[in-house]
Amino acid sequence: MNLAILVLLPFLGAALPPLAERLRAPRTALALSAALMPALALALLIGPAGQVFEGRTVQDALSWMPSLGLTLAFRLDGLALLFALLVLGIGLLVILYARYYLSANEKAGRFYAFLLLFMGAMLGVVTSDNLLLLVLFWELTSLSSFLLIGFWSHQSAARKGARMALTVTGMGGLALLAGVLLIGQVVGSYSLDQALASGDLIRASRLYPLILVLVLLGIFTKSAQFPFHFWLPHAMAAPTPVSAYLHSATMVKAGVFLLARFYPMLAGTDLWFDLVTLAGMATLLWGAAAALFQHDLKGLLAYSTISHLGLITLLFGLNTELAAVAAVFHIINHATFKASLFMAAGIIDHETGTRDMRRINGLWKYMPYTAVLAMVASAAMAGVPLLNGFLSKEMFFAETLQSSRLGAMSWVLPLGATLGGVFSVAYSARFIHDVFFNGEPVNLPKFPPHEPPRYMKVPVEILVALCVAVGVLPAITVSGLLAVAGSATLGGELPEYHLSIWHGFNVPLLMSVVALVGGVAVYSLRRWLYTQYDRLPAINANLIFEGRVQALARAATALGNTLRNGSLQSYAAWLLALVALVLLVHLSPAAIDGTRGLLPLDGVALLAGAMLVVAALITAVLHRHRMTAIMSVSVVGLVVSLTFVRLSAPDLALTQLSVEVVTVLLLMLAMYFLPVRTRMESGVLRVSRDLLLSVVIGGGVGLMAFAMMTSDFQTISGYFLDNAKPGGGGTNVVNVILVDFRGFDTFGEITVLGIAAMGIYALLRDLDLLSARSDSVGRPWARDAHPLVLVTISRPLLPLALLISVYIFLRGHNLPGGGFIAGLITSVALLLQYVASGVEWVHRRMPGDYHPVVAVGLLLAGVTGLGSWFFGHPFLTSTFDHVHWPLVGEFELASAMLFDTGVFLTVVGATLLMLANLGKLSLLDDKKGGA
Amino acid sequence: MSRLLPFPMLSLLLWLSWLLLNGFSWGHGLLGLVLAVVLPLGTRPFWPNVPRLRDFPKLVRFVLVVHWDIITANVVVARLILGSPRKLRPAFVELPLELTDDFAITLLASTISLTPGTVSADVSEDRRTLLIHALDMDDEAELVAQIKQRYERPLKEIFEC
Amino acid sequence: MDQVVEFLVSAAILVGGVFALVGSIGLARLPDFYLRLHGPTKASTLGVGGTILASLLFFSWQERALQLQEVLIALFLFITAPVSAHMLAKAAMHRDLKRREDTRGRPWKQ
Amino acid sequence: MLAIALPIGFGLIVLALLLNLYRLLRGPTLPDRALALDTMYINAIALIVLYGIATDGKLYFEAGMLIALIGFVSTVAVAKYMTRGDIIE
Amino acid sequence: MEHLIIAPILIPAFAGMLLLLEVRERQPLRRLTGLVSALALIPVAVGLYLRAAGGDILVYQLGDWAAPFGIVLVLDKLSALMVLLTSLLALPALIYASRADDKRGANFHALFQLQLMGINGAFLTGDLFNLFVFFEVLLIASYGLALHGRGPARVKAGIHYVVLNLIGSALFLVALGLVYGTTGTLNMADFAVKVRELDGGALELARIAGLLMWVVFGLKAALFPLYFWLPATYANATAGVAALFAIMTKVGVYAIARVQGLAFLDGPLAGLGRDALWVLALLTLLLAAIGVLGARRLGEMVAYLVVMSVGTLMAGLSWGSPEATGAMLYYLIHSTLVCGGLFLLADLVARGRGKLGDQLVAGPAPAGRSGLAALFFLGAIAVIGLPPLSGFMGKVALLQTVPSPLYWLFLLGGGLLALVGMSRAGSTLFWRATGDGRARRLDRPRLAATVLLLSAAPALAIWGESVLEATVAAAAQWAQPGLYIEAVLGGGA
Amino acid sequence: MEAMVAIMIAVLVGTGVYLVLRARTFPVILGITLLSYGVNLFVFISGRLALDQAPIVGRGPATDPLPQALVLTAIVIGFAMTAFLVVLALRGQGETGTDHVDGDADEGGQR
Repeated sequence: MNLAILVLLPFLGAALPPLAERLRAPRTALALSAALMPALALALLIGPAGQVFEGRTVQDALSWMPSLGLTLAFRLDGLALLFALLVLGIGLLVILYARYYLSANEKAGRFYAFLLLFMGAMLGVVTSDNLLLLVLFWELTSLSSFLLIGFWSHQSAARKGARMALTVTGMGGLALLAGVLLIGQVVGSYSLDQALASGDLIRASRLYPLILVLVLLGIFTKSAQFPFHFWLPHAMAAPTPVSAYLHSATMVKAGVFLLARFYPMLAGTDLWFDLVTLAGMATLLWGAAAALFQHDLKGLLAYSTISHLGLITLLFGLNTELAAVAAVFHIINHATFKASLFMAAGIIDHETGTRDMRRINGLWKYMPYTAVLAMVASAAMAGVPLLNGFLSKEMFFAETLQSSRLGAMSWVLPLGATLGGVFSVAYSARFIHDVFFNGEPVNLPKFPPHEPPRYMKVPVEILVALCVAVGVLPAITVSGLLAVAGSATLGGELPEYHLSIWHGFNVPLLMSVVALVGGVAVYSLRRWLYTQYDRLPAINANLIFEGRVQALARAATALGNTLRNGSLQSYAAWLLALVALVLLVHLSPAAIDGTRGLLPLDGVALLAGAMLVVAALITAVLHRHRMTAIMSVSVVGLVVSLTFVRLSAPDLALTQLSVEVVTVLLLMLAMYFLPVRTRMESGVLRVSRDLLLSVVIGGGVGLMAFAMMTSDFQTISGYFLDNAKPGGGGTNVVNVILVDFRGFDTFGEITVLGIAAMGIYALLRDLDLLSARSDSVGRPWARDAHPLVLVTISRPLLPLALLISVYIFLRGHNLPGGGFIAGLITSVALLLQYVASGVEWVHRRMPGDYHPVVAVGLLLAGVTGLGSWFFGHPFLTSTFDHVHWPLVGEFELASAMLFDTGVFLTVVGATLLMLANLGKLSLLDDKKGGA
Repeated sequence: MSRLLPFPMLSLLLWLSWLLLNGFSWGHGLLGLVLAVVLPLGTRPFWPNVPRLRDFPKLVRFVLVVHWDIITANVVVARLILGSPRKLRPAFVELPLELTDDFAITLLASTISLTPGTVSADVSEDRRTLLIHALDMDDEAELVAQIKQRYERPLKEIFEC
Repeated sequence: MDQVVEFLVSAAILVGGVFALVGSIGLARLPDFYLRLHGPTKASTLGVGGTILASLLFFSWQERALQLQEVLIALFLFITAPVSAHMLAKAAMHRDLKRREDTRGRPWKQ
Repeated sequence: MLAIALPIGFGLIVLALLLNLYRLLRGPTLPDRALALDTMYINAIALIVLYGIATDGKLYFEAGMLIALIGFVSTVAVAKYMTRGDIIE
Repeated sequence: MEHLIIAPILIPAFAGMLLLLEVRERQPLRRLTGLVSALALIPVAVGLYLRAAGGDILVYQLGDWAAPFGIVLVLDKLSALMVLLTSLLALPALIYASRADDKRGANFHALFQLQLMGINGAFLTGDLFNLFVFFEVLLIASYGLALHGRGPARVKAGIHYVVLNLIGSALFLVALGLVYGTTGTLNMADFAVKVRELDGGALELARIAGLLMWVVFGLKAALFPLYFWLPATYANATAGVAALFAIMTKVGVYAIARVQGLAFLDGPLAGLGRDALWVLALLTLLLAAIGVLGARRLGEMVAYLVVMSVGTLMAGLSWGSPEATGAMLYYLIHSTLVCGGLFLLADLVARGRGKLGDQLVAGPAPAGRSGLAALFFLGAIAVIGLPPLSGFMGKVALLQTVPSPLYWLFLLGGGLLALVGMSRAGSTLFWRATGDGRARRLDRPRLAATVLLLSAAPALAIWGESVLEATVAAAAQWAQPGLYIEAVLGGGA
Repeated sequence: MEAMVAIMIAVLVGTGVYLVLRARTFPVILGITLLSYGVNLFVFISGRLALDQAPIVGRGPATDPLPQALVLTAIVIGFAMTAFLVVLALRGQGETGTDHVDGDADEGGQR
């Protein structure tokens, strides 16, 4: 029998109800469709259950992510079986109950789907044989319970309750994950089997305290242990079937399940005792006391649940085998009576329209049958003899007496236990007395209440019957299950214990009596207690939690806004500061090797350098006078070009010069729409910060440059010099590198140019810009748009420039020049036509859309590159040959030329696409102005 | 002829430039020729009014005269610049134009700017007057006459008649 | 190197340099914009001309063949330099820049 | 002789460039600065040509030619901006 | 010669060029071209991955010039994986954008294709300067795409994005200058060899070169304190573009991994800047988680999630072990696809809410609420790292391989903050709805694209082992730079 | 000579950095331009300085051609980027009414 299928069934089943709902199935059919898979699973459980009762552990594993240690391994031992039965059994009852609970206009399909998801997750938790798988299902229970609690999402309380539950249990889940990973580290495997067998190893590990704390965090949050209990009462915003399910048999039980599961692994140390017992005791008392003061029926049950979970936790904490068995037993008992109580509460809510116990009174008269059921269940909760709660509580009292870990303080445990019992009796009494007696109902929304539909009571009846059966005949009903579950928990032999109603007169019985009597007494003092309680400041965990979260979110927003303050200046400063830091830390004057001889400095270079420095500084200082700044930048560009001339880089000089012209045109175009001056707006502090950054980075880069220039190095450049002519067919090595050796760079680079042009075109489309109506000194613009001299000179200049372009282009392969520079010259010549004669004039004479030019250029370059494929060479492999033409003589034909033509066209197309469209902007503006 | 060579002068200029750039060889001669034909044709639309060259020798003479003027006047201007600026007698002069062709006017304006001591500052909208700024002017009439005689007349003869 | 050629080249260089400098001095010291406009457009053209002449001579002699490429620089400069002067003059007039008080005639409104 | 003339030539032209820079700095008006820049371009041509002589190579001739051919376009653009604001209309 | 290697660059390149040629703005034709190209990339990428998975490192010598002289493309498992991831992300993103968003500005499809070209080029190239070029290709295209559409917020974010990246490009050039100036080469493999032989001043400069590269790549990857541009840029970008951008930060991560794996795993500069990256990554993780919590718009939240994933990844990478890198790569695949899907989802939600858009305030429920809510739930679970989806697997893998308490704390704590943030967001958007919004139906192709991306989360969980094995294998290969160097410098394929 | 070039680079990078940190798009554009100059020179000098050794085959000693090719590429890319930034600045002006880099409409319409 495949356990994986068993776990899978509810998940599969989750698909059915929405499907049925879509098919407009009646409510009963919907419920049946939901119940189908869990019922099947329950039936399938019978087989393996038999094996378990024979003392075997059924295991089953599928591989999933072995590298992570995550396998789909399942095991069914006694403990798992017990929980599987609870999960499936109570789950089925809840489905039946929900059939009647949910009103016709609610999305029952979705509800069942969520419920089944949750059921599957829960089933997964209890049957996992792999620690990671366990965590996986564990988190799934949090997630699906989030959906269930928030089912009535239109209610604020439901949303907040769901979020709170998710946050708290999610946090626990993360801690558990960390704990489990550490266990895996210690054990060397995530197999539960191995981990259970490695208890000693784990306890001896250095990591043990950390593991324990992390795992307990997971457990305590899940099973609502103090101080993480606060989410549970707010989860009551869920529909009652959900509460009945989550808070009796499943969700919160996952925590205590894990206590049981990990018991062999982690228990037995003093640390375990201290942490678990303390938390359990605190929870037990706090929950019990708080339950008494709840006026909300479900609130009372919620706190009682917390209290009982504390009880179970406390038992596990005691570190004795008997206590662990008692804990397991109480898990069963609590599941039965608490589920039935929630259902009863739901019925009452359903029939009266309220859950406020101050209004619900005297229901005995109206719904006696339900009253009986509820009273029996409450009695079980209170630990009244002949009911199941009594048995486990007895064992609990007995175990608290056994512990001696606290030494002289050991009496605290039984005292606390008794006190918890007192409160437990008191609130149980309240549940019975307040609701069913205590006069007449007060102002009920629905009046008169009556018994619920027949089948709505069935689940309650079954559960109550179980309470009684176990309470009266424990040996027959539950002992077998308890035995296998207990032994599975302990991971070995069971201690000797007796499940019987009568153990003779002993201290635990005395404690029970005290609890009963005391509880009744406390209940009779309730009015006084309530008034005392009301004087206490009201604490609404929901508000506090939500407030905290909101405050946190606000703080997060604030912190985010502080860092990400929307100021480019600060972002850039961060970036540059990082660079400055790198330079300050790692750059030292020692970087200067000085292995290379220096070149002599001549006066021309010195003065030119000084010019550059002055011009750059002018730009920085006078940048607010924008036109001046543009001109000083031009000077910088000019000197840089001259530097290239001086330092043996003719190609660069040519490129720099022509780019310079285009850039100035660009800036002048932009200036028409931008303010002419920049306002003074940086404070002294900011200016000094920026100056500091500039000095550090500028100085650092300069120092590095000097260090580099003055040291020798080995380079690959010799290869280029040697192979340019024989391999690339050109003598201008720079050009051969550009179109051949590193033609791919160039291909990328012209693509950049093309994309920039496209992007600019896109940016300029339907751009609304206000152009200046007058110049910076406030004068209206001159009338003469197209000065005669300029227009006339520009005409012959076009063919001349084209001629030069051809010249520069053709010689590029062998001498400085090439496609780029030629392209830029052509662009400038064409732009001059624009400047001289205007966009409209030019566009009457040539097509104005340069997209195809860019495209053709890029395609030409690309296709040239592709061409080499046909000769079996990689992309961009060049070929060249010398052709002898009659008359003309030797003529070199190189595929690189074709590539360079692509470059040329792209440059022309892109430059014009950018600038001509920028020029058109004002045209739009004029038309707008004229209209 | 005019369809193939709309601007013979331009074509010549292009061809010569090509040869200047590349040095003379048969191959470049041919290539230059091709360019000299193709480029003007390609840029034909940008030149709506074709200036007609009437007298080539006169053009050559004109060019030589201008060059001579540039050299001589440069010395004069250098002295003016290095001397005391107070002595300068700057003036704006309006030169009535006889030329009507745009190209010719532009050429005149350029010539005036190129030759020392004068800069053509503007052409009136009706293209009848040229505004000239002179660095140091004795007599307005003399300057106008000199320009007209030395530059405008030859240009008129070269391009118009 | 032939003494005569070297002399001529040197002379051309010096002439070019001097005129370039004179033009720039004019630009630097003349009192108003319209006057300054004369400096560069005149002297600098000859300044460049001188160096170009030097270059022509030098390379022609060096290669033992007429090297006239540099003429193109002069050609282009002669075509373009007046345009920039013209345009700048128009800009100055548009801005109504101060001119020396004793300037005769008036600039045109733009 | 050339060995003396060349440095002097360089010196004269660099001096000219510095004077241009002075004018660019001084202004006082925008056309002044533009003019200074234009002059710088022209002087740069002279510098490049001289450099060609000095290094006995013609590799840099194109740079000079380029300035002569298209350098004025930026000046024109600046001038046009000053008169019309919109340089391409 | 294996021409397929260059196909991931050339296919989108040619598609982009053809799109440029199409001047009549026939949108259907443009969409078709773009989609065909994006579709074609997938089998190509799969084919390449299968080739690389064989274990050989394939080298494509552009122009038939051998490394280190020419530029080479190198296909190893890591680069093949990244290319495959890109192609898987691109198609849904493009489908989504092709519904209507592509008409909100010019040249969308061409920019999109060229962006893909740039990304693939950056992944494949084996040359540092070529990497710079492809960075510029992908950046300039991303500028165009980020600004696609209109609106002041987009432009403002765009200016920040562009300026910072321009500074970044300048820094990259400085680094490249240092690289060449000290080792005399640009080929990554050759650089890796030569950098090991440096000493003295050259070594010092090479160290700075490496650190500057980290800064530049960190800017692309959006590490603290360099991520500030990202939330606004991504949140304001068109949905399909934002989805594609999910891979952009990973380019930075990849670049660091690539250079580090080749040059700085051992030798005199072993572990260069690793400590700093580690600290910055953790800070990124934490601050981004806080950002998720504090986000006021869903798009912004997802953008912060992207940053968070970067912190997670960088920390994993800077831990330095091949195992951690393998886990990191798995997480990278997961976070890229899921974040991409969430960007689309955010847009779907915004569309259904009218003027409110994706602001996290109560408003009308978006059209198709329950479906969107389910998707959101799924995506949130995945991205936070809750089971049973890919995020959980990725986190577990990272936690297992990076046994640092600090990392655990930050990763798990960050997950918790994200959980709180996302549950608030989801409950505000889908639960606190004040009545149903406009009755417009969800656009099916858009929904399909979103689902396609988000389905990565379950898919990566179900077939997690295969993926993890693949990433671990890629990391193992990555950790042996000798293989790469041998393949590139030893004659090539 | 080396020191001079190093100083040039330092000043260009320094002024570029300073301007990039200004609050208006225009100085930022200038800053990027200056920064590019400086950085291009930096890459250029990574091939070391050489006088009169243009990398043309057959003309005697030649300097390292590779950095020159790289810088050429960088110049063109830099131009493309600058152009984009300029137009983006215009777009910013158009959409936010100010040329502040953060689009803060502090003085919308100021001209």
